[in-house]
Amino acid sequence: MTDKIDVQEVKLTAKDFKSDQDVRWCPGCGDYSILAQVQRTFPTLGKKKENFVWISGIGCSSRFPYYMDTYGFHSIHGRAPAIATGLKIAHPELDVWVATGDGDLMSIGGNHFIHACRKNVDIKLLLFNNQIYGLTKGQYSPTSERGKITKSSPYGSIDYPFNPISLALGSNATFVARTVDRDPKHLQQMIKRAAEHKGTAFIEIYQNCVIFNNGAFFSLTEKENRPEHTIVLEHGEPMIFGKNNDKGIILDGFEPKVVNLNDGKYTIADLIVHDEFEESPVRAFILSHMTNHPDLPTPFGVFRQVVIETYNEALERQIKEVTEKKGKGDLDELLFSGNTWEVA
Amino acid sequence: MTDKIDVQEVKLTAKDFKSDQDVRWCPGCGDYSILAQVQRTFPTLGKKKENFVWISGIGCSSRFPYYMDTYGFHSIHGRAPAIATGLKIAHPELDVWVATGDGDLMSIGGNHFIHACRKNVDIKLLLFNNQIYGLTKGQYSPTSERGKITKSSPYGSIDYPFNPISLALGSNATFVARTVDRDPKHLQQMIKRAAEHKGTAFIEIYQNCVIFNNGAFFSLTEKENRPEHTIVLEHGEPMIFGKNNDKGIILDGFEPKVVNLNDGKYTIADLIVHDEFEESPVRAFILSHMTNHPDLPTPFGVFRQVVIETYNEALERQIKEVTEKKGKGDLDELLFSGNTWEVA
Amino acid sequence: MENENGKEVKSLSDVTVMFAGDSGDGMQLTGTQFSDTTAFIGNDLNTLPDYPAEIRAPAGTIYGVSGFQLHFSSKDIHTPGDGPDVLVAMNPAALKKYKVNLKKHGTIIANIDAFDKKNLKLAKYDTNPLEDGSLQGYHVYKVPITTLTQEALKNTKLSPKDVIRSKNFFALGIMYWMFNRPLEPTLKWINEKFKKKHDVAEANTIALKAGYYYGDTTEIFTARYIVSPAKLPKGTYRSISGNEATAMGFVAASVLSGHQLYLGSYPITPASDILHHLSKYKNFGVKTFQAEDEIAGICSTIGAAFGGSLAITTTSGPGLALKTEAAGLAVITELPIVIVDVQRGGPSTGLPTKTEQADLLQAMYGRNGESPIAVLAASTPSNCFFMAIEASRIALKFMLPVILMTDGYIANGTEPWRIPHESELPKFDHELETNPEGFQPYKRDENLSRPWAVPGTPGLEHRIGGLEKENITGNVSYEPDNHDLMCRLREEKIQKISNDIPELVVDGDEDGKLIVIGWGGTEGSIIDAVKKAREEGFNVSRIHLKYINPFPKNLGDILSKFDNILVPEINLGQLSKILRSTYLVNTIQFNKMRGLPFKTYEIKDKIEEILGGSND
Amino acid sequence: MENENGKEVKSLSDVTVMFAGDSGDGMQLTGTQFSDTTAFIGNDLNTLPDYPAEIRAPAGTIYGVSGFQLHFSSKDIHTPGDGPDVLVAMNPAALKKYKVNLKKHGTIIANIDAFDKKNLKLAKYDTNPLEDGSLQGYHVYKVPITTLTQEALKNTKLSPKDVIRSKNFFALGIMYWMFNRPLEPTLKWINEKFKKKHDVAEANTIALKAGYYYGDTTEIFTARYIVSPAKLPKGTYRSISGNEATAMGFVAASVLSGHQLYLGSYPITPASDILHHLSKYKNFGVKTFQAEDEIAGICSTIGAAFGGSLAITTTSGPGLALKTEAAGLAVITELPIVIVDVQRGGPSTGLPTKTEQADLLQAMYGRNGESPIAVLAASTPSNCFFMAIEASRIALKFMLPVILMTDGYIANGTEPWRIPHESELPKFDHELETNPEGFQPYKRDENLSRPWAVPGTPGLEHRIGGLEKENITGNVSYEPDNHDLMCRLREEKIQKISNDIPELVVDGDEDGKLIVIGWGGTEGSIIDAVKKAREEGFNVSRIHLKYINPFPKNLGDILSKFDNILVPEINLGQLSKILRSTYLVNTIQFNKMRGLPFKTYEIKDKIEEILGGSND
Ligand SMILES: Cc1ncc(C[n+]2csc(CCOP(=O)(O)OP(=O)(O)O)c2C)c(N)n1
Ligand SMILES: Cc1ncc(C[n+]2csc(CCOP(=O)(O)OP(=O)(O)O)c2C)c(N)n1
Ligand code: SF4
Ligand code: SF4
Ligand SMILES: [Mg+2]
Ligand SMILES: [Mg+2]
Repeated sequence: MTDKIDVQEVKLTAKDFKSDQDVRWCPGCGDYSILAQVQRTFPTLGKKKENFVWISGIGCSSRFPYYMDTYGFHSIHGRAPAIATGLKIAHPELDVWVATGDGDLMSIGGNHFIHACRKNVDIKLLLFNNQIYGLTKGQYSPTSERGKITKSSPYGSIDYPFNPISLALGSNATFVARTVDRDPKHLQQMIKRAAEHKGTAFIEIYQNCVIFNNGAFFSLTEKENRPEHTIVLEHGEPMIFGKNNDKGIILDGFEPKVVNLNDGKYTIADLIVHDEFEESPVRAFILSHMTNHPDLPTPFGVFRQVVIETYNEALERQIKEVTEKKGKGDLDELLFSGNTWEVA
Repeated sequence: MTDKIDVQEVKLTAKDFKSDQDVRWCPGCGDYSILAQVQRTFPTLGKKKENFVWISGIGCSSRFPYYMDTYGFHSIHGRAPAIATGLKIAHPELDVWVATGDGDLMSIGGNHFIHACRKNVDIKLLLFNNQIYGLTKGQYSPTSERGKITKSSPYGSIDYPFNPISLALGSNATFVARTVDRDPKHLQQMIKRAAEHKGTAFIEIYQNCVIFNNGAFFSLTEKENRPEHTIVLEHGEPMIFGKNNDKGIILDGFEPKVVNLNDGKYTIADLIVHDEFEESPVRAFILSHMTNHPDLPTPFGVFRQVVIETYNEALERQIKEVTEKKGKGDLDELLFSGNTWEVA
Repeated sequence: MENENGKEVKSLSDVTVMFAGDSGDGMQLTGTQFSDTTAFIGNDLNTLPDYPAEIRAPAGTIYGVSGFQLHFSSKDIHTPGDGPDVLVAMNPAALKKYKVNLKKHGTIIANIDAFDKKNLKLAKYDTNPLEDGSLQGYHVYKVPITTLTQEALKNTKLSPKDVIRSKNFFALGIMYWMFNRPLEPTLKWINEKFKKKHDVAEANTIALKAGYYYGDTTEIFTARYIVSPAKLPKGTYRSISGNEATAMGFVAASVLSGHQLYLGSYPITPASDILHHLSKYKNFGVKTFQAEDEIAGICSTIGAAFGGSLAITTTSGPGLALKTEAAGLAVITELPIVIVDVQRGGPSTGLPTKTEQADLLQAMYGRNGESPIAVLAASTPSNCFFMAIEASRIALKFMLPVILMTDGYIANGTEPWRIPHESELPKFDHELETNPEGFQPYKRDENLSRPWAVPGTPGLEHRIGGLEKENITGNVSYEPDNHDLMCRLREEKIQKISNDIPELVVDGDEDGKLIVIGWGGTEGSIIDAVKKAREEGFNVSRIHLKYINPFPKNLGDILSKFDNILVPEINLGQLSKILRSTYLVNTIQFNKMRGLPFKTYEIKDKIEEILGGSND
Repeated sequence: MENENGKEVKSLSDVTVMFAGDSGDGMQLTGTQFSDTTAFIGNDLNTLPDYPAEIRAPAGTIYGVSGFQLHFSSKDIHTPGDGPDVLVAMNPAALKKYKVNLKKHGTIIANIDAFDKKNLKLAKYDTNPLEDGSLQGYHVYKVPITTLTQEALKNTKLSPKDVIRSKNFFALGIMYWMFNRPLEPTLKWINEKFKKKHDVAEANTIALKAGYYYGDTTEIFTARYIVSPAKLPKGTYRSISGNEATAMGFVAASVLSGHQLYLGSYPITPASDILHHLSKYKNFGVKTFQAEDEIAGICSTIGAAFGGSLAITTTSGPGLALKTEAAGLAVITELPIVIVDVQRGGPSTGLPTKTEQADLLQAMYGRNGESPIAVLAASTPSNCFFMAIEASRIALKFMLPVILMTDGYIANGTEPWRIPHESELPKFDHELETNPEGFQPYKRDENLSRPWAVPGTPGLEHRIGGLEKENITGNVSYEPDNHDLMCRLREEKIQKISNDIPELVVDGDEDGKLIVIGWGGTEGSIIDAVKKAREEGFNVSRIHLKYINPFPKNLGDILSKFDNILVPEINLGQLSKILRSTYLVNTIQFNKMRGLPFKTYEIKDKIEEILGGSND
């Protein structure tokens, strides 16, 4: 990444990233934490402030750009990845970030999402997943659990939810991670990791909507549940979890399985050692299917990070190659090319 | 499926499914074979002719409905799954089929595709994947290989392609299969399997475009290549392939690997036994990543089939439940409900 | 003027009150209760909710204020009132935001407990307006509503936070006392609503009564008011909002037509409530599909219509923009769908919670090619019910897509509605095709309507699509003359509808110096403005358009008989454009784009300006 | 009339030829070669390709016919000709399809080899038209083109199939002989094109020459023709199609403005060629992005414009429909983008390969809310170049989205173009904002244009978006008066453009009985029709609109000076609607929707009808 770092003369602080606009989320909304962690992390990235751009769609989460003292664009519903893609391709020197919601990215914006992943444009997608449509006052979203009772599903929704991590992996995303609003440190880590990735970086952030879906993630975030119901992925580390670090994950054929490290049957050496950088996405896909599984802990952390040429790099390379071969374009030459004739 | 079968008095034949319209594809186009196999398979399904509906978007492939003597709808680009969804939900007695192309379904229609998979609406999606935009005369598509030179990528495309099977699995599709225009029998089998599946059924059909992408699949379809470069998935069977059936696939950690059955190290018992019906999609996902892999054969057949309640079933169930509980709706009762008062 | 309990009782014919407070203060609920009770005792009424785009903006800020304006009367009224006579301000921001509209000598009931330093600052007040004399000329009642509520509830088991949440019922109680309304309807509602939360029910009951008794006993209120029932036509009434009426109208259309109702929709303010309402009516066989986006919403609707459903899709402006390509598909395939556009402030995301009428040209022309569509517009909350039925009836009879326009104001506003019986509703006359004999997909009847032959019908297998169709056979055709013919037929079919809709009836003289013509949700303001102008001696007539494409047959005739045509619109002159090009008549535009319905006086002043000759 | 080689040589001023055959017969290529050569020798010319929607419809069918019509002259001409003087029919279907347009006593060159039973049946001929006398009155030349080609190529190494593929060059050779054109340009082209396929190059060369010599030596052709060079302005010329000109126009605009060109697009007929051309110009720094759909196309364009690119998106009607929501975002964020709409037949998928002008109202009004956009329209293939520059210039100067309309006819049609030098091109005057001092995102200059402050510029960090903006500060604002103001400012800004575009110049008298007013791609037909009508003594004037929103300032004035206003359009009267509502003038509509450009005589007849008084 060093080629991109251009140390600022004045060191930036979180405050430099706070805009003059009043934050208008509901008191207690998980979005506050995400904003705070971004504002804390950005000064540590060693990048120029004026090169940051935040792009969002529509939704509570999409108000995000107003609160960041960077360039920002609060666009239309679902289209932020497409706008970000154009901006990044056209102006690769910029650091382009997208703030989006589960309706914005997974419902109306689904196509742009999977295509951004596929194309590996160097943009960062932060999904504020509260499993509900917040701004429109509480309809179920494509990540809501089946059976959810909401305004538009008074008898329980009959939709099966997406697993955003699986969908990203099915679209060949090169960086896929998950974190949660209530774990500021982990959130900061993931933001930093995404910032450092070259290529489309996707972070699913579990975010609590206090008004319309309060407690959706309490089984994963509250102290008493967390150790038994979640596992933190760490590259090169065996997959251990549990209050007493006494449980681990092994691969049983195609499926992950929980084993007890105390009953003498298994040792740490039997466990899956996490590998973020594996080229094939199949490991990450298997881990993604541990999400909300009745018998398995839900993983947090980086599921996958691989480095391949980004779309914007490829484009710049091609422009360079063609220009080297053909010479820099000359307008007169272009206009007068082909079959011409003179009239005297 | 028995509840749906309603044997026709007159037995149908392939001819009954041929419309009076001249077929207008280029001579030699792979679409002809797909049409023929559908027309051959449909009479064997034991369903009522008038209940079949073909819906398509725009593209060469999307001309399909005109040639079937069923109800048909040649709609707009990318939207066939959404139209099919509405039709099936509203009228679950119909057999709703979609004919679509790699531009139609994977590019502009990507969102409707992943949502149809997720929602498990009982519609059948046949993707005519020729890895090119045919109708618009040859631009690369989201399934074209990187580096492809086309009208819109004169210096080689810089897009990475989708793996449609992986994308379908990442969207939780309940039936996912692959076949090819040049293997009529296998194609018929897959059509039949899709027809019998309750839920969204997705078949990727490799289809040769003689004009703009001739030979895209020759390495998989031509006699000399086929046995070594492809493997046919059969439920309950070990994964064997090769001209002499002397190669097999084992799972090495997270990754499939080719082994030689003749060198004494491995026997058939070591091989992966294919299981179409496994609940978790991870096995199917692993197999999908064997596609176009330099060291692995490309799989054909059913990657996955699981049966869960379809969207349309759930909706009918819910209507029934609510009606049982509340009684059949009465208009006057509805209008006069709530706070009313009399003016005399 | 009577006396009761030592207080003066004044009789009024017409009052506007505004409940305003923080988003979390429950003002929408309070307003709704007041209006239900008011309807119940027989006043005519009209409401205007006004809430922020944020879900819960930070407490105390001006942009976090939520207001509910309500106009009630012993006469026939049609607007939520130009400005409140009484403003209930639960905090300084509410006072700041709505004082501008308060009528001269109006009344302010302020919750002084909320007028602390912090809140004053959030509301951008340098000094306390309750004390700095800036409210001189108004009747200001400073009531410690929070404290009084706490006091009243001190013996309940609720948490202090929950206690405070009951303060809106205290305020409501005061207003019930002031305007002589019965408590029973609200008490009944509380008991039903909080059936399972007994504590809350009890607290709200106590708070409501405490407010009422406070009005009765305290010294500060010197007068109370009586607004007698309005003389409304006989019948059973309910209060209804436009969105609810729209939803019920489609259910009625489904019952009347015998076609299952299908809704494919994607949530969007201010249209979502139609989806919410319809998803409750599963026992009517109504199928609602929350689609992945607006395009899937309309496309699934087209699929359902192809299959024989009464199929509709609901949205607002940005969603309508997304549906245009598919709407064109419905045009060329001549399938019956209804698209409901609940208009809001634009362009783009614009002012999502505010009202506007600026989607008319988009509805008329926003599709590629010559792609005519029938356009209807509802004019009041309850009129949405009838227009939903009309839109359905026309779509099915003429086999074409219909756009029904409403707007945020009538969608969220409420009015009393005399409930019609099934027998009073429009009749549907159209049939499904079932006969294979001589069947041709694009054979037309006398209305130019093609047969509706739905999948599942033996022998009618056929193909439709977005490529130009040969007339009669429906085969794909690139024939130049056929295309010209089909483009004209599609347009002509729209014009045929004019045989099937009522002619306009002029309100006022049939010729003269000035006619005011409006469309959609401005009807209330125009009616009242014209009435007032007439009362002041101005000779002005009025018509209102609910059918816009096609226009009623006699529109041109009517317009030709007036010297001046005033077209008030909440846009920059969209209907005006269409009138000018259709009839080559000059129009006087009157346009405000403030996210708000017209005030009666604005239109009345304009009328006077024209007829007073000062602007000719 | 001279004599040469025993054959008569006639001089003509004006000829239309049509090459027609199966999709696989290479007619587009043949036509292009003929037109390049014809341009090269100095005729004025105009072409109209006409190909099926299918890629390769089954051989021999009528819907599989591909035609290329070409009009050339020693005078200034503007249309592809009303109908051919000479029809080259490579098979019966080609004859069937185009005979209807053939001029009286016209010439048919038919490849009799293709007139076998099977082909006759496919073309729906009961008897062979070459033999049944039905072509009486035409000059019919029956040439066994296939056999002769096979004969000529019998010594080459090509497969029989490939040999047959050269037959179009044989036909071309005949035509070169007949119209006295040199072979060299085509020979040169063959050698370049098939550099790597030597066999093919050789075969085509032989076939071309064989055809030429066949004309020269055979007995059947009795005459050949000379069409002398036209008197065109001095300069260097090339032949250019509208799509190519559009692409080059944007490259020019990029060079002139100093902004990198960005194109976000999704392929669609007939616009795809602009994408194809621009993707070649990587060495101009042009970035093309083939998006996943039209919405991503325009959204990525908006992103690029936010970043400081000259950003454009290209599409046709259905794609424009999909872009409307995002276009509204560009309106409210006041970002400079250009949307090119190459119109085709609608509604819906309609007639994708045919021309039409029916997207005008969609371009003007097809967005939610009051969402005004600047609309320009190119009138000829080469005019696309200038209008692309103009669209870019206006977008950047006024900071707003511009729609540039072309159509399938001018996009695919070609004409000779005098190539301008850089110095002759329009100047760009706008600047990027870089100064943080006093910077406000929505502070406006005298054109009401806001500053273009792009990410990467230190100190100008700011946020824009789709919610209503406060004027000057650009903060989100729900203020009623601000919204009203902003809606009016956005409209006013469009009107400001009229100070920056040329006034209209009337072709003909400045007042009188009749003025013909057109827009976009109909200019050629109208020029020729008006010219012919004048030659026949009718006094008729003409103006043509290339700027539609806003109109040129003097349009109203001009219209007011004529008794009759004739508006020919390939739609049902869209410009007419706008003129009527804007100027309250009566218009005479003249509308054909046949997927084809107007024929000169159609408009001329209409002029005569009006001025002859038969229709008043
Ligand atoms: C084209 C369009 N369709 C619909 C809407 C209405 N809308 C605004 S936000 C939203 C969904 C919000 O949900 P999510 O993306 O999860 O964001 P959250 O509010 O939960 O953060 C919807 C449906 C819109 N603004 N534009
Ligand atoms: C809204 C819209 N955008 C673009 C097009 C142009 N278009 C028609 S078909 C097509 C892609 C065809 O490719 P594919 O789906 O792979 O089908 P194929 O022709 O290869 O069978 C495109 C871009 C269109 N008709 N409508
Ligand atoms: S509604 Fe939910 S997501 Fe939106 S601001 Fe409030 S708490 Fe946050
Ligand atoms: S262009 Fe390709 S896909 Fe289309 S009909 Fe021809 S061969 Fe088939
Ligand atoms: Mg959400
Ligand atoms: Mg394809």
